[in-house]
Parts: sequence; C-alpha cells; structure tokens
Amino acid sequence: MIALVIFLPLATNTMSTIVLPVIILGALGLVFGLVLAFAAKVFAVKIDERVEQIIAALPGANCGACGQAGCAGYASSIVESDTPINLCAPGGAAAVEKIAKIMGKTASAQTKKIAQYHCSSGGFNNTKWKYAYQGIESCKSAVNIADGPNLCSWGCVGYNDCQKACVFDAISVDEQGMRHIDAAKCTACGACVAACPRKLIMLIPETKHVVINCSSKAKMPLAKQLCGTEKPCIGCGLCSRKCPVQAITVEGNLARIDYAKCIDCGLCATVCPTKCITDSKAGKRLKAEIEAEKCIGCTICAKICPTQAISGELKQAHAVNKDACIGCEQCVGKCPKKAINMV
Amino acid sequence: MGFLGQLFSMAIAAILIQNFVLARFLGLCPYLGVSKKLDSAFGMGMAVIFVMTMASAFCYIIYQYLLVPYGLEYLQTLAFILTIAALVQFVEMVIQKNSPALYKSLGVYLPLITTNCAVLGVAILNITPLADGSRYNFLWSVLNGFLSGVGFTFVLLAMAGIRERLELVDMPKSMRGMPSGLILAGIMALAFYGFMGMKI
Amino acid sequence: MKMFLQLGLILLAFCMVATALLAYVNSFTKPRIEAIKLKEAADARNELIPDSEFEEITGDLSYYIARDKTTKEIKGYTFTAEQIGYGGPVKTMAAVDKDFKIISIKVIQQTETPGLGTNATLPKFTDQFKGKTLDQLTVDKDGGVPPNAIKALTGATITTRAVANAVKASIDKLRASVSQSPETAALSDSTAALEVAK
Amino acid sequence: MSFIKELTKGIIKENPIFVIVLGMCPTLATSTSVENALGMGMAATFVLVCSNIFISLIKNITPDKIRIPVYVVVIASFVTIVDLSMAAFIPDLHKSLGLFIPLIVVNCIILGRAEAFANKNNVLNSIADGIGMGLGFTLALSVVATIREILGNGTWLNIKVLPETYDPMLITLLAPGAFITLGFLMALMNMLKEKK
Repeated sequence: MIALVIFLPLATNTMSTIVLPVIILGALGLVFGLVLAFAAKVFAVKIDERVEQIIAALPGANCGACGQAGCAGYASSIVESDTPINLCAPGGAAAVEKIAKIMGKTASAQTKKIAQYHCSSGGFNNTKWKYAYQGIESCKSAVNIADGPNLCSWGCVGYNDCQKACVFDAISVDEQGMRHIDAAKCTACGACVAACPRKLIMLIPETKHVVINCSSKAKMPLAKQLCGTEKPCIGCGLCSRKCPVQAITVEGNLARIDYAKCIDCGLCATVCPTKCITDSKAGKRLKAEIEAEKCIGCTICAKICPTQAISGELKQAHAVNKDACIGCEQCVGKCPKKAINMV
Repeated sequence: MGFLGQLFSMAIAAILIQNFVLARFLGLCPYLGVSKKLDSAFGMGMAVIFVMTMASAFCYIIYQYLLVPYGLEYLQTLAFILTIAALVQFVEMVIQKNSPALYKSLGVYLPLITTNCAVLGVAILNITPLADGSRYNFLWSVLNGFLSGVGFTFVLLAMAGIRERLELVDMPKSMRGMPSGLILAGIMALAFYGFMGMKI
Repeated sequence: MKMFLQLGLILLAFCMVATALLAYVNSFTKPRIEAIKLKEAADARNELIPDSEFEEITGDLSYYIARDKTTKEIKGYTFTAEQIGYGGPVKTMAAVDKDFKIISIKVIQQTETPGLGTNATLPKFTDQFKGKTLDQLTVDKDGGVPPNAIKALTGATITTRAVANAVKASIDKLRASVSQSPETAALSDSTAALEVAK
Repeated sequence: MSFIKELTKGIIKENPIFVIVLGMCPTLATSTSVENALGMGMAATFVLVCSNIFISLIKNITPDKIRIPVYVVVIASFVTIVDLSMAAFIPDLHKSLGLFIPLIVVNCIILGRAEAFANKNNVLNSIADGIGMGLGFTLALSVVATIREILGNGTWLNIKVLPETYDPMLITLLAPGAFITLGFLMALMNMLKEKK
C-alpha cells in the first residue's frame, strides 16, 4: 500500500503497467503467505530446541562439507545420533565451541569422556604379522585384505586412521608405533571411534581408570598366540566374578565393562591372569583406614573387602592391611558407624 | 514419433546429452556438497526430483496464466523463485508432520534445494522456446522437470559412489575432499562430452 | 488466525513493494532499452549494407528492403535469422542482394561455448558466407564440399549448423515472400506489407 | 574494529569459493575469461551488498516461516533492477555483463550470506560482510579465469600473452577444464594453509 502511495504520483501515465503486476504478484505473495501460515499451523512439529540452537550456531552455508544435507541436517544428527560436532569446515573452531556449549548444557550431568583403545597391540614390536602389507596406508583398506595383515583379526593394524581423524591433535604415535591419547586434548568428539575399522576405540568417562585392553574374541590358547603383546582377554571370567558391582560381563570370550556400573575400584585389574586389564590409577588410590574408637567390630567391612585386607575379631576394633588394600572404597559405604576413612 | 518415442528422446536428452550438472553447469553446489555418502546423495536426489517436478508444474501454470496474459514476462525470475521457495518450504512442513520417516531421509535436503539453481533452471527452460519455436505444454513441462531431476540424481549417485571409494585412496592431504572431488567431476564431465551433439 | 494474516500480509507487502519497484523501473527503462535495441539493429544493418535506407516489411519473416540513398534502387534485403545452437539461441543478421546471394552476415547474439562456438562471431568465420547462394549454404559435415559449402568451426559444428541453417531457412522464406509480390520493391510500403501479410 | 574484520575475512579466511565452496555454478560458468569474471564478480558484489543491507534491516520483521521466500524476493528484485537499469543506462557494459546478471539470482552465496550473516548482524557489519565476500568472490573468480583464459586462449584480459605458436588447450575453457582447474587451485590453497 505504501508502495502504491509513493509510486502512483510518479507514474500516473503508466498506472496500469504498475498496478496490474503489483496486484498479481501481491496476490501471489498473499496466497503463498497464507498457505505457509496454514502449513505452519497444521503441520507444526515440536523440534528439540537444541537443534535450533545449533542451527543458529552454524554458519548456515548449507555447503554439505559435514557430509550431511545442509546445516539443519547436521544439527539434528548431532542431537539425535551423536554425530561428531567438529565437521563444520566453514564454521571452524568458533562453531565447534558454540555447539559444544549447546550440547554441553544437557551433557553437563554426565562426566566428560575420553577415548580409550581396547587393544594393547599395534606397534612395530607389538604386533604379530600374518603377511607384509604393502598397500594404501590406511587401516580401512588394510583390514580388507585377508582379514588384515596382523594375526589377530580383532586387533589394531597400526595405520593410524584414528590419528588422521583427530582434528584436535590428541592422538600421538611414539617411536614404537604405538598410539597414545592425550586426555587433556581429547574432546570425545568420536571421530576416531568412527574411523577405526576394528572398533577398538570407545569413549570412557574420564573418572574411570580401568580399561580392558583387548577386543579379541579368540579362545584361550589361540588368543595368546595371536596377540602381539600376549596380553589378550581370554574370557576366563575371573574379573566378572570378582567385580563387586557386577559391572563386567563376558560374552564371546571377551570381557567388557559397563561403565555406568563400574566403581573404578581396580579390583579386576589385580585378578586378570593375562594382565589384559589395565588400571592407570593402581597404587594411587587412597587407602582405607579404620578409626579404632568408632569401630564396633561388626565385621561387615571384613566380609565385604574383596582383597581380605581387613582383619579383626568380632566386637574388636578392625585394622586395614595397607599393602593389601586396593582403595576400592567398598567398605566405606557399608560401615554402619562411618568409621572408615580414605587417606 | 509417438508419445513413448518422444518421451524416450526427452529422457535421453535430459539425462545424458543436456545433463543439468555436467552440461549446463547448474546445481553444482549440492552436486559437490552432498556427494560424500551414497545414502545422503540418494536422499538429495529424490528430493530434487520431487521438487523439480512440482516446480515445473507450478511455474508453468503461473507463467502461462498469470504472467503471459498481462505481458509481465520480465517478472518471471521473481515469480518463479518465490514459487519455488514457498513450495519447498511447504513441502518440508508437510513431510515433517505427515511422514517423520520420510522427513528424516528427505526433509533435511529440502532447504538446500531452494538455493539449487537447477530447479530455477528447469522452470525457466520449460518456458524457453525450443529449436522450432514451439514451447512445451503443461504435460511435457512436468515430464521435463521430472526427467531433468532424474538426470541430476543419476550423476549425483555416480559421483557419490566414486567419492566413497576415493576416500580410501592414498593421496596428498591437500588433495583430499573437495579438490579431488572437483577433479573427479571434471573427468565425469569429460565422459559426458561423449554424449554431446547426439541426435535422436 | 492472527498468525495467518500476519504471514500472508507480510509476504503480500514484500511482493507488492518489490513488484511496484520493478514495474516502476521497468516502466521507464523499457522504452530506453527498446530504443537502444532499435538503434543497434539499425547500426548493424548499416554495417551490412552501407549507404542505404531501410524499409521494414513485417510478415512471416520480417525483413528490411535496402535502397540506395540517392538512386532509391534496391540493393538487397536484410533480416535476422535465429536458431538454437549449442548453448541457446543464436541470432544472425544477414544481408542478401537482389539475387539472394549473401552480401555479408553478422552473428549478433549468442551464448555459445567460449573459445569454440563464440568463434562464430569472428570475421574468419562469417566472411566465408560472402557470395554464397542458397544451395551453397550447407555445412561441410552435412555433405557439402567447400568452397560450395560452409566450413564448420572446429569443435562447434552445432553452432555452425545453427548459423548456416537459420540463414538458409530465412532466405528460403524471404524468397517466397518477395516472389509472392514481385512488384514489392516498386510498391509503397503499406501495400507491400499487405501483400506479405497475405 | 569488527567492521574491518568482517571486511577482510571474506577475502582469504572465509573465501566463498575456496573455503566455503558456495556459488559454484557462476564460478565455473563465467570464469572462461578474466573480463567475464570481473564483470560477474562486480555484479554479484553489488547485489550482495544491497541484499545484505536490506535483509539486515528487515530481519526483525520477517517471521521465520516465510523468511526464505521473503529473502529470495528481495534478492530477485535487486537482480532484476540491476539488470534493467544497466540495459537502459549503460548498454555497453550491459552487453558484456548482461548475460551473467540473471545468473546471480541463483548464486547461492547471496542467499547463503543473507541466511548466515545479514540475518544475525547489524547493517554496518552486513555491509562489510557483503563487500568482503563480494571481493573474495571476485578475486577467486579472477584467479580461476586467469588460468583458464591463458591456457585456453593464450590471452589475459584479451591481451595476447602467449606466442602464436602456442596451441590453446581448449579443454580448459570447457566444463571439464573448469572443474579440474578449480580442483587444483583448491588443493594449492590447502597446501598453503597446511604450511602455515
């Protein structure tokens, strides 16, 4: 309308050439607007607000560099299917930061995770080879030839696809050809998890220090023959039986820890016959100490201690053998008198 | 030439000889962008076919019955792109509500299509006079839209199939991704030059 | 309901403002663009047959009769031929003499492949049309033998065909409409137009 | 401060062609000669700046549901106005550029920047972004065109630079050459970036 008022005096002689198109296109716009409004109302769908926040954080170029169809597609796949958040090339570090913040809001209840290898093999000296592979230097292609060049068809082939995938420079390779993850740099983006064709990398909560360093499903004698470091999981089930919280299950000759249940006591690592389970906190945990004056000698702690580190007669003050204590803190919670402290 | 014969010659022309991507230089952004994975490429292709067909129909009607009678051909770009944008948005909303499964596989590609020049290209092409001065009628416009979409999907899928393999190839780091994709596109375009000037 | 109206009206307002602006711009640019086009066409005609005055004949094929400025004698005819080439329509302006022999041609509008099809605008290509008769307007790739044919541009046979065949078809039409009214030249323009219209 | 930053980022750091990979269609179609590249670049820059200004002005009054239709209308209008006015007032320039102007409507950079930048920023920054992106686009286009024109035609800006004896590589002027040239240029950009 305003347009008409402004332009009418300017073009009185060409009135019809202006009014007509304005009416036609205006009507077109009105119809489209109404149809879209109608559609918006009738076909309204609730969208996870994080998706919209992420869309706003992305550059909106719809370039498809992330492999998804456009920014909206990427945003919803981040929220719904744990797609790595660092795939946006145009957005760069700034976008990653923003998305991390958005996703972090809801993830803050959970602890930070870091990537962990589930294989102890993989270096030049730590692998038993089946044949000499001379192809494209990529794990993805190496595993396709006769089930991989290493004897263990579950283990690391050592062509560092994970390192190539990591954009945060968190994975380094030492002179032995072994990969190490720098926990401080790891953002748990999952790029390496997706890159490993043998699925050896898993994201583990930062607060847990116990890892089963094997993914082999081979049976006992064979597993050890295949493994480059001779530290395979042989599926004996000892760890599973010892675990105070039943966090370990053995399936197909392979033990796996359910980190939701794991209390990070490190007991499994002490019993593993092949030393396949590593505990990076071993020896660094606090030891239990019983306050003699509070102890009533109920023996509950002695019964619960997985390593029989607590001794004492009934109704007598108990004592902890500090060498045997692994610091699992099992006794602490069970003591009715709260007489046990970790020091 | 009967209906089927005409249809066949149009199909060959739209898919091979005058392929939108490799011969007309249209729709390159999605062609290069959404060709990393075969399944995304398939979804994108289907969305493009759908929108191209719909856009051909709508734009033809608008051109023939709203613009031509009043001599407003100079507004064609404006009217067409408005129609396409509204259409895409509408379709997106409908699918999102009525078929979440379809939306998951198709819907995310739709906003990308608004900026796909191939859609506007086919709408304008449909109203451009042919060699003998005649124009497509409604039916042939829609068919042309559909077949051009098929042509787009065809090369998109071919490209995605090759690029998936290309990912595994050992090549200098700076060539990875877009550069190798572009060179691949060049080689494909070269191959499509073989169809040029073909007469049916 | 409020949202309905809001969306509809906002889009309506944008479309209206945009169209009004466009229509306004169009209303005063259109005559200028047309004038420029006419002038360009006139310039091109003068280039093909210099020192002439032109008279427009509309009909199945619109053409111009070129008369010598002083003697008023018919020097030839000019017309615009158009056919789809490789990248779109190729417009060629051609001038023929009284015997329908080509005086010269000029490709005035094309969107052909740079480096190949665009070579059709170069004199190297257009000069070979000079003096050709209707029968000689066959592209060598289609069976013609130079010098009695048009030598196709390297890598741009389709463009060559578009130019040659368009000119050929137009000369055919021109001959028909001129011979239909053999006295055209002598008659006044209104009668001529009438004749052609028939 | 931020004005300068927005202005310069489009030229190298966020170059629309080499980094964001947008607007491929006009890039490949009009980079056959430097003259065309400059023309397309300038026309696109003009429309980009105009639409950025306008969209950053109206960003608050456009409801989300009809955002894209409104933006394309704005862009298409500017393009048509530029086209018509150039044809009427500077016909000579229009003759050499006219062909590319309608192509700008479908240049994804314009809608891309409208959506990604002008939609979220104020007018001043949007102008800077428009100019920067436009210049980056023009620059990238000219680089591609320089290679293609020299190799494919032996000329640069219509000036003969290679001797007559050079047999032009026509392929670089055709579609495949466009893809391959751009591919190698992008690889070069990546290489330089890695070195840094």
